[in-house]
Parts: sequence; C-alpha cells; structure tokens
Amino acid sequence: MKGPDVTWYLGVAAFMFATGALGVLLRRSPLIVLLSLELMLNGANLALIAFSRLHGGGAGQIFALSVMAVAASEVVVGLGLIVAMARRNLTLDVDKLTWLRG
Amino acid sequence: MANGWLTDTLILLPLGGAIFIALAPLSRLAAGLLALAVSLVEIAFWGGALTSYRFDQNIPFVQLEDRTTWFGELGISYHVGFTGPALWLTGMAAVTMTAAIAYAVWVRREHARAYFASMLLLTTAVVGVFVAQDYLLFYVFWEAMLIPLYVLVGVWGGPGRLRATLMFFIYTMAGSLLMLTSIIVLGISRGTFDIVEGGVSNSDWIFLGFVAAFVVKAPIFPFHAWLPVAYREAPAEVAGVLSGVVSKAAAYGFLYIAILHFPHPTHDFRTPILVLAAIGLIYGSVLAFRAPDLRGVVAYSSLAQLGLITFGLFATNLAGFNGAVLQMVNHGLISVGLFMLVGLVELRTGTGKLDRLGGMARGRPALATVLMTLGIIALAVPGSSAFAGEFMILTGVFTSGWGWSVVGAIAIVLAAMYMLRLISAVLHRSKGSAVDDDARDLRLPELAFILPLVACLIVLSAWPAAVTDHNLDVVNAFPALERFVP
Amino acid sequence: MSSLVLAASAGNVLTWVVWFGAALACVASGIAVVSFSNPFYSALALIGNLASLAVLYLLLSAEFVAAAQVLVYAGAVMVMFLFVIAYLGGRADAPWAGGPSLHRFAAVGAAVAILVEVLVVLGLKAGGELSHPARISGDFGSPAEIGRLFLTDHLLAFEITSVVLLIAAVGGVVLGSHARRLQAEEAGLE
Amino acid sequence: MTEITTSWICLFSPLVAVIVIALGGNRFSRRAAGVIATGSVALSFAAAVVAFATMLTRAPGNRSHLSTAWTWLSAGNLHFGLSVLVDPLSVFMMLVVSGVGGLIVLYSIGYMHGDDEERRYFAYMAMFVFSMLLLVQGGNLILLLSGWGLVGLSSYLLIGFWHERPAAIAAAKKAFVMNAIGDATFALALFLLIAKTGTLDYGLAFSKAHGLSQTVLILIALGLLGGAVAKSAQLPLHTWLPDAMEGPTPVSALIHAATMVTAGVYLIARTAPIFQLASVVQDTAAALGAVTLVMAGLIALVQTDIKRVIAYSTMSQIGYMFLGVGLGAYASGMFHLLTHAFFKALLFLAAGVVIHALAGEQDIRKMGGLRGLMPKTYAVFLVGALSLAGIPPFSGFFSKDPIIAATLERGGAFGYVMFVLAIGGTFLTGLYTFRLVFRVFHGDRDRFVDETFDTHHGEGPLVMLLPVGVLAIGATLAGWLQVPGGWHGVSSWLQPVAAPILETTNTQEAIASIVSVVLGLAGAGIAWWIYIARRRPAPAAVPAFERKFWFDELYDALFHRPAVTTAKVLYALVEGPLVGGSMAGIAEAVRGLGTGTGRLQTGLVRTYALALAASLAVLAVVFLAVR
Repeated sequence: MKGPDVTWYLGVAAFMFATGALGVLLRRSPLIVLLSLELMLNGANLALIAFSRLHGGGAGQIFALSVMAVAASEVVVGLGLIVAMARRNLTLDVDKLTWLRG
Repeated sequence: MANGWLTDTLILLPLGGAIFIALAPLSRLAAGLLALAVSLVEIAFWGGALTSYRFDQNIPFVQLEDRTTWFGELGISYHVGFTGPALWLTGMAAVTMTAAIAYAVWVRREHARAYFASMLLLTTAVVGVFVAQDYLLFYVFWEAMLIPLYVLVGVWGGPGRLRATLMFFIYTMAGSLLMLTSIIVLGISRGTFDIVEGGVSNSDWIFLGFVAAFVVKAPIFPFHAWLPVAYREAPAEVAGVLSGVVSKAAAYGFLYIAILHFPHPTHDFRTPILVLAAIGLIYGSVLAFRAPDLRGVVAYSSLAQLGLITFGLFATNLAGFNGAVLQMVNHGLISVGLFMLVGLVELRTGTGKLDRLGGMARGRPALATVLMTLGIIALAVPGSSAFAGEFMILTGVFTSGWGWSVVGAIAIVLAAMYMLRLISAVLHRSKGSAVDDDARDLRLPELAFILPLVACLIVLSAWPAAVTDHNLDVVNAFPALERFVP
Repeated sequence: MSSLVLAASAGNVLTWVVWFGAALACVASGIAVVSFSNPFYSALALIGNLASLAVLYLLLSAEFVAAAQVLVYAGAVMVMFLFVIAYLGGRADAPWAGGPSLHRFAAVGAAVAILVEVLVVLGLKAGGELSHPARISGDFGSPAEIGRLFLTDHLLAFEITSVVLLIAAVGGVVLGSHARRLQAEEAGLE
Repeated sequence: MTEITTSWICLFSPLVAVIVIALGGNRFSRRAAGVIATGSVALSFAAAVVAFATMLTRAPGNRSHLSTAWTWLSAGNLHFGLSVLVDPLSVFMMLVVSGVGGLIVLYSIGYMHGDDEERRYFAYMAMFVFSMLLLVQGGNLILLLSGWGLVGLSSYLLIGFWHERPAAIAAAKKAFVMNAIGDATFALALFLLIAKTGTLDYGLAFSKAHGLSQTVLILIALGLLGGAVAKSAQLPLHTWLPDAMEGPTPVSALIHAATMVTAGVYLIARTAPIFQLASVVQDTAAALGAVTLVMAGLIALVQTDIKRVIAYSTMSQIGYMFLGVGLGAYASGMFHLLTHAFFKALLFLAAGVVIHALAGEQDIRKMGGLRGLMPKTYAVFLVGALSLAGIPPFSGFFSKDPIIAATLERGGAFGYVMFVLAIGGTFLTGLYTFRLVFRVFHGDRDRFVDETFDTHHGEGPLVMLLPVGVLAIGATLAGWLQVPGGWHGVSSWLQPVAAPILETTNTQEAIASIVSVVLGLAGAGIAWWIYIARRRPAPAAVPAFERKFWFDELYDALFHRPAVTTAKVLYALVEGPLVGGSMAGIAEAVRGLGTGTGRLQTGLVRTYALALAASLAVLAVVFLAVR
C-alpha cells in the first residue's frame, strides 16, 4: 500500500473521536452536541474503513455505510427534537433539561 | 450420543407438565394428580436412563449426551448429558420431588395450578443443573431454580415468608451473579462455554466466583443466614426440597465444576474450604442440639450435613468423592422425609415447638416407626446408608489430615445427641400440651408418600455400593486430578 | 528498474503529501466544530471535515464510501443541519459548559484518556500487525462490490438499516406535526 | 460348605422375623409375635449348632472360611464386602448369642405378657439378635462396626421401651451417646487402618499391621479399645450401664449382661494381632478391667435396686474378662464370657421372676424372706450366686480362676498389682452377691411382700421358668468344658484364632483357685454375719460408693453443661447477629446504595455522557491490562 500505514489513519480517527467526545461533554448548545456526535461517528467510520482496508474485506465498509444511515436517522430525530423544543419556547441548553432526574 | 433423547425428556417432561398445568383450566385435584403422574413418569424415564447408562471406564465420562448449537458464534450450545453422580442425584431428585408433590396433593395446597406448575418447573431446573454440560446452560437452570422457589416460599410460606424470601433471594443472587461473571469470563476467553470441551482451568478468580454461588446455595458456614429463616417459613415439603434437593445442586456444582474443572485452585483453596466446612459441621450440630423447634433441628442438621459433604468433596480423593455422592443421595431422601414428617406433626398439633410436643408414640405406631427409622438413619447409625456415606467421607478426608476425621467423629456423636433429642421430644415421655387424642396416627395416603423414601434408604443401607460402585471414574476423566488424588 | 522505484517512491511521496493535507484538515476542522460558539460555523467546519475524510477514504481505496460521504453526508444531512440552524437563528447559541469545574476537568480527562489509550495501543501493542495490509483487487471499494455484499452476505443488515431509516423518518414527521399542533393550540388559546 | 450356608441362615433368620413382625402389624396376635421372634432365634441357634458340628469334623487349620454375598461399599481400590467369617471364635459367639438369646426371648413371652406393645418389643429383640450376630459374624471390621452400632441402637430402643418414663428415655439416650463416643473412636481407628493398610479385612489388615510403626499401632489399638470400653461399660465410659436397668428385665439379661456388653471382650480377642503389636494398649485394657472390677464391686455393695446390684456385678465381671484378654489369655476371657452369659442371665431372669411377682418392685429393702414363697426361684438364684462368687463346682469358679492365674504368670509389679486387684474383686463379689441373696430371700419377710405377693400367680408361668431352669443347668455345668490341669475344650477350640500369649502352670492355677475360693467364701461369710447374724438392714452409707465415685457429676460438668453453654453462646453471639444482623445490614446497604445512586442522578445529559466516556476510558485500560 502506498503512503501511510493503517496506524496513521487510526491515529486521526482517535483524534476525531476524542475531539467529538470533548464537544459532547463540554458544549451546552444541543446543536453543537449533535454536530460533535457526528464527529465521533465519523471518527469511528474512519477506523472501520481503515480496518476494512487492513483485512481486505468489505464488511467494514458495509458497517460504515450502516453507521451513516443510522447517523442520518439520528440527525433527523435529533433535529426534530430541537425544533420541537424551540417551538415550545424552551431554552436551547442541555443543562436546563433535567427531566431525567427521578 | 446414544439415547440423548432420554436426557432431553427428563428435562422437558416436567417443563411441559408445568406449562400445561399452568394454562389448562384444571381443578385443584386434577392439577395435583396430573403433576403427580408427570413426576412418576419422570421416575420411569430416569429408570430408563439408569439402565442405558454404562458404568464402564472405556465409555466417555459424560453419557446420554445431546447437543444442539444455541449461540454458535459465542460457543454456547444446548449440551446435556449424564455423569455418574448426576445420574444418582437426578434419581434422588425425581423421587423426592414426587414425594413432595404427593404431600402437597394430600394437604391440598391453595392455588393448586400455580403451585404444581412451580414444583414441576423446579424439577426441570434441578434436573437441568445436574445434566447441563455447558456453563451458560448450567447458569440458566441454576437461576431457573430460584424462580419457583421464590414463588413457593413467598406465596405458600408461613407468616414470616416475605422476609424469608427476601433473604433467600438476596443471598443467592449475590452468589449467582459472581458465578455469572466467572462463566462469562471463562466462556469468552476460551471461545466456548462447553464444560466438557473447555477442559480444566487454573484461574483462581474464576474458581472463586463459582465457589461463591455454591457456598451460598449449599449453604456453607457462614453463608447460611438465609437458611433457618427460609426453612422455618417455607411450606414443609418445599423446605424439604430446599434442603434435600436444591442444596445438592450446589454440592454437585462443587464436585463437577469447582473441583473437577479447577484442580489447581481447588488444591490451593481446599484448606480454607475444609475449615469452613468443619466449623459448619460442628456449629450446625451444636445449634441443632439446642434448637427450640422441629424445623430448627432439621435445618441446622442440614447445615452440618452439607459441611460433611463438603468435607468429602474437598478430600479430593475417590473415597471422599464416593462418600460425598452417596451422602448427597442419602441426605436428600432423609431431609425431604423428615421435613414431611415435621409438616405432618405440625398439621396434627399446630406447633413445631419441642417443649409442647411429646408422647406421640403411644397409640401411633406408624408415626413412631417412620420417625424413628428416619431419625436413626439420619444420625448415621452404623450399618445404615448414611453411615456408609459418612464412613467413606471421613476415610477420604483422613488422608488430608487426621484432624478432619476427628472433627467428623465428634460430629457423629453430636448428631446422635440432637437426633435423639428430636425423636424423644416428639415421641416419648408424657403427652405434650399441644398433643391431643385426635392427633391421629399416619394414615395410609401419608404412608404412601413417606414409606417409599424410607424404603429407598433401607435398600441403600443394604447395598450402598449401588451408588459408590457405579459412580465416578474421575481419575480417568480428569488426568489433572492425578496430582493430588492418592 | 531504478526508474520504476523512483516512480513508485514518487507516487508514495505524493500519497503522503495528500494524506498529510487531508489529515491536517480533518483535525483542524474537527477542533473548529467543537470550538466555534456559533453553530452555523460549526456546521460549516463539519462539512469541511467530512470532505477531507472523503479524501482519506479514497486513499484507503474505499471509493464508494467516499462518494456516499460527500453526497449523502456532506450534501444531504448537513444541508438539513444548516436549514435548522437558519430556522432557529440566534437562539441556537448557547454558552460553553458551566457547572462545577470538576465536571469540566473530568470531561477533558476522559477525552484525553481515550485518545492516549488508543495511541498507546497503536504505538506499543499493535505496531507490527497494522503495517501489513492485505492485498486487494481493483474492485475492493467499488460500488459493484459494495452492492454485491449488501445484497448477499449483509442482506439482514441492509434490511434493518432501511427499517431504521423508515422509523426515523416517521419519527421526524411525528415530532414535527406534534410541534405544529402544539403551536396551533397555543395560538388558539391566545 | 455346610457351615457357610448355616451361618447365613443364622445371621438373617432374626432379621426376617423383624421384617415379618414389622410388616404384619396388627395382623399378628401379640403372642404370635413372641413366637415368631423365639422361633427365629431358635432357628439361628440350630444353624449355629450345625455349623459348629460341621466344623468339628474338620481339621483345626481348616475351620476358617470367609463368604461374601456382595460388595457392600466401595471406592476406587477400597472394597468392603457384605461377608461372614465362619471360624471357631465366631461360631463360639454365635452359639452363645443365639443360645442364651433364644432362652431369654422365650422367657420374655411370659414376662412381657399383657404389655400393650409386645409386638414392638419382640421386633426390637429380634433386631438385637440380628445385630449381635452381625457383630460376631461380620467378615471385616466395617461390618463389625455396623453390628457394633446396631446393637447400640437396639439397646437404645429396648432401654427406652417404656417410653413414657422420663428416666427410661434419659437412660436410653445416655447409653446411645456413650456408645456413640465409642463408635467414633472405633471408626477413627478404622480410618487410620485404612489409610495405612488400605483394607479392613481381618487377615489382610493383620498381616499388613506388622509393617506399621509403633505409634500408628498404638493409635489404632487405642481407638479400638475406646470402642470396647464404651460398649462393655468399663472405666471411664461405664456410667450408662446401671442406668440401662430402666429397660425390661429380659433386656437387661440379654443385652446388658450376656451378650452386647461382652462385645468389647470379643473385639479384643478378634483383633488380638493388633493389640499384641501394641502391647502398651493391651496392658491398658487389662489395667482398666482390673480397676473397673474393684470399683464396680465397691459400688455394688451399697446399691438398693436389685437390678443395679447385678448390673454393677456385670461391670465387675466384664472387668475380669478385660483383664484376661488384656493379659493375652484370650481363651480364659472368652470362657468367662461364656459362663458369665449363663449365670448372669440366670441371675437377671431370676430377679425378673422376683420383680414380676412383686408387681414391678425392685428395691431390695422392701424384700426379704422370699425363700419360702419362691423356692424354685431361690434355688436357681442361689446357683447363679454361687457361680458368680466362684464357688466350685459351679461354672464361675472354672472360668475366673485361670484369669487370676494369668496375672501371676504375667508376674512383675504389673502382674502382682493386677493379682491383688483381682482377688480383692473375688472378695467383693462374694460380699455383694450374698448380701443380695440374704437380703432378698432370707430374713424376715417385709410387710410389702405380704401385701403384693400373689400366691395364685406363684413364681410365674412355665415359659419363664423353663429358660431359667435351662440356664441354671448351664451355669452349673458350663464350667466343666475346661478344667485346669485336666482338659482344655475352649482353649483348643479357640487356638487357631487367638492363641494365648501366656501359659499358666498348674501351681499358679492352684494358688489362684485356693485364694479366690477362700476370699469368695470370706465375702459370703461376712455377708452372712452382717445380714443374718447381726440383722443389719443396710450397710453403712459410703458417700463415694453411693454417688458412684461422682462420674455422672463429672461428665455433666465436663461435657453436657459445656455443650449446652456453647450452644447458647453461639446462638447469642453468632447466629443471632448473623441471621438478624445480616438482614439489617442488607437493608441498610440497599438504602445507602439507593441514596447514593439517587445523588448521581442529576438529570443532566452531560453527566451521563461523562459517565459513559469515563467508563469507556476505564474499560479500555481494563482490556489492555487483562488481555
């Protein structure tokens, strides 16, 4: 294989995943949390594709495509929720959403 | 894989019976009789298994096998089959469960369909534990025992049943979860959950996870806190099954899983376990000697007996194993029989308090004879099958150190003391305040479900080698044991 | 012979250069997504991130995934994002996390720990095993191969994915209509 | 092999009777139960006689046969067969057990007549005979131990036969527990034997015993001796025997005089090879026997219950047997066992006739002058008493004196101390025996006798008198089986099994005979002087004798009370907290867990996400470390 090893791709994937995780953990805007989640998913996708290349099998790519589909679904539902929240005139701040508390 | 269908039938027959009884709109009597019929057929099938099992060193250790892939990717399969000890224990379970069901029919338990369905479910679970050859399957059956027991104690028990079920549940769950952890780690790391294929393991932690489940269920001192409460509150026949049959599942687990599949950890941990067993043996005997009621005596004597059985198992030699298996069969029969007698006495007098009983031998020859016979076999009078079992156990444990046998010998004397106290308190001296003249002798139907147990014990007394001779060829099956099997 | 090596190494160097550019873009845009306070800019940064990822996919010979990434993700999904952000306008801005500082430190700690652990595994535990990728044929990442896989070996996954998408679509519709009815009711009350 | 077949018949005939009586229940009349039991024991006796006669025709070296029915118990290389050993010693015991047993069961038909649980009684009696036969016929030590335990069980059942009497039940339990202690030490000896030799078959174990270390041998012998001492009511495990007199009198005669209590003597003779290798323990057995015989004689002097006097006398006589087998004079010990079975059963049964006639009264202070009312009983009782006191030509004389002579042959300080104790015992025997005779049958008739004695009833039915008569003949003639300096019927018969390790000379026999007869007569004379000439109602009270040397109090303080206290302490300190406390602890823990978890539930999505991420980080470390 020309160019960098799979290791390098995995490094980038890990970095993206960690960055996305940081965003999820630190941001309060639900939109940005959602975007950070996309970032994490894409980090995982990169890792999947890199391993797919490493083993020469197609399963990793299939998995990545499935992840994309799930991500799209997630965006639909997530954005739907956000819009619903906005329509009910709620603050768009995840720290204000504490209904989960028992 | 010859005759594997027998094993499947033994598992599925009571299950099918349970489902049918639970769903079909049967009257109380019909439900009870159907359950009784199912368990009698179960005994017949066990007879079939007994005759088609070959006690031969050239035949694989596990026989009457059946195997179907369950979760192939994880290496989990429905794999069942009999080992020698499992065969005898299954027979004991089938016989005692039948007696317990007959007892329940006789005393007319409320909510009959739920009750008998639970009893049959329990039979399936117990048999499943004995025949499972896959760790996860073992766990499934192990936990399946808990559900009917929980219901049986919690619904039909005495006034303190809720506390009893809570304690029983919490204690056994704590042990079981540790076992589940062990099973998962073991199965995942090997890629198979099969007990036979997996071979032996050397991991101390996995071993201790299994032991945690077994010491609680058996129970071994000091994990017995649930025992007196549960045995006092459970319906008599359920208490008998609990102490006679369910505890044997734990003892069998010790033998088949903990010892045979973890020889090195067994070797490392046997002394602490023997110490606990010794303490339990003496402790249970002493407490049984002072227990104020019938159930207390039988319950603590059960603790002592389990200590003794553990002695035999962790003697880790053939004499110990054989004695322990024989004693498991004996104790199952004795315990169920005694608890049923306790129940019948309680029905007649309304109490189990020893100081309010007495003088029941006068005019009640059948009760006196049966209680006396069971009692003296329970105290292991020389010549009885319980004596044969204890003798073998102590012979086996002697090679580990004479001190263990001395403890066992002291326990034999203590057993004589507490059993005679029980017998005398019920039968002898002048009539107790709770005994009036309409407390009748055992009636024919009652004899019909107790006498078979006594008969089994007498036959075993004449020929204990029926069990010990055809039991284990562990050294052949588990070469790793040779290291410490003399 | 030497010219061939030279050509190969030239190709190699070129690949490195492209990879390096894409990786850098990936990292930078990833940081940008997280750090912009305006979601609009974050979303744009994510589009850039997805595009550079597509380049990395191409370098890994996954042509179809790269194309899907650009068309579906960067195209369709992100446009939806941008629509929503535009719809919500300024309300979408929320400050950075407040709360106890312990929480923030723990968050950074956890994220860094994950990163460090993966790098440690890559560097120490798995080094040799990752440097020998399998030989692949030309149709490794081609649409034909992906299609074949989807309709043979991974048919179940394919079907389940489609069901998930359908359910998500239904969920989106329900959420939207519900919100609209709520709005209508509130309007009616006023 | 006729003797093998007949041995099996002999063993199982009483067991069949037990099963028949138990299953028959009310379908048999009470008398039928007695007849079945008697018949079965008589069949045993007949079988034993046939076996004996068959063996007489064989050469002495060819008289030992082992027959195994099936493997009783096994594990690996250990196999214990259900087997009978037919050899001179076991046939000797079979004859004693089934012969005397048959007579006593027959007697019981009369004695127990009218008791409403006769069937149970006869089932127990037959059970006992079976157990005792298993004990003496068992072909290996585990069967011996089984019989050993089963006779203890039968003894328990029969002592407690009148189960509404608290004293009877307490005595029965005491007997069983004491015997269980002996069983336990016996079993320990067997465990050691198995561990060292891998077998419990007599021949093999004895031949392998030669290779064992002295310590091991001493321990094995001590364990066996513990069993023997408990079963035979020797010091220090003797306290159960006097209490066992709570049982019906025929039971006392059969179990607590003629057969079971002498099982310890049989055991030492049977395992003689082991005891010979551990000579310290064999000497201990002799010493225990000697001390017991004196002490029991002393206590017998002050007892007022007719059966208890005879019971202490039994202890004392078994002391002689222990002394004999302890010194290695096995044949003498076994011979005394035989004669003792006759004359002691005779005494008990005669006492039973008296008790029966006096409506169950056993206190000798309420008796007196019965000679005129019960002449036949008086005659047979006198035969028994003379035999017991060792007066020639009655049997006790012939069997006791060789034992005393053996102490002389043993010599040394040990031997002479034993000699002094033994002849002291003969004096005491004469004294307490004739105290009983004079107190019960001579002197003035007590008012109580006049009130209760039923002249129509007389001395009892024929079924009672017939066995007593037969026993009286036996007590008179049995001694002539072996006459010192004359012939040695018993010794030469037992020679192949237990060859004596010392031979007494005629001089020693003569000294022993003269001394013991003189002292026995002296004892009788003093009894005459006190009870007839001086007409003293009872001897001066000696506290140590009356309290039986405080053994009961000692055991109570040493064992019973500590056991009760331990149980109470365990309940209070361990069981209570464990059972109640663990419940409270669990509840507390669950509550605390709930509160803690509740605090974690902030409801903030980010907290949960953080928990997820942190767990991921931790799990990754775990996987790295564990793999």
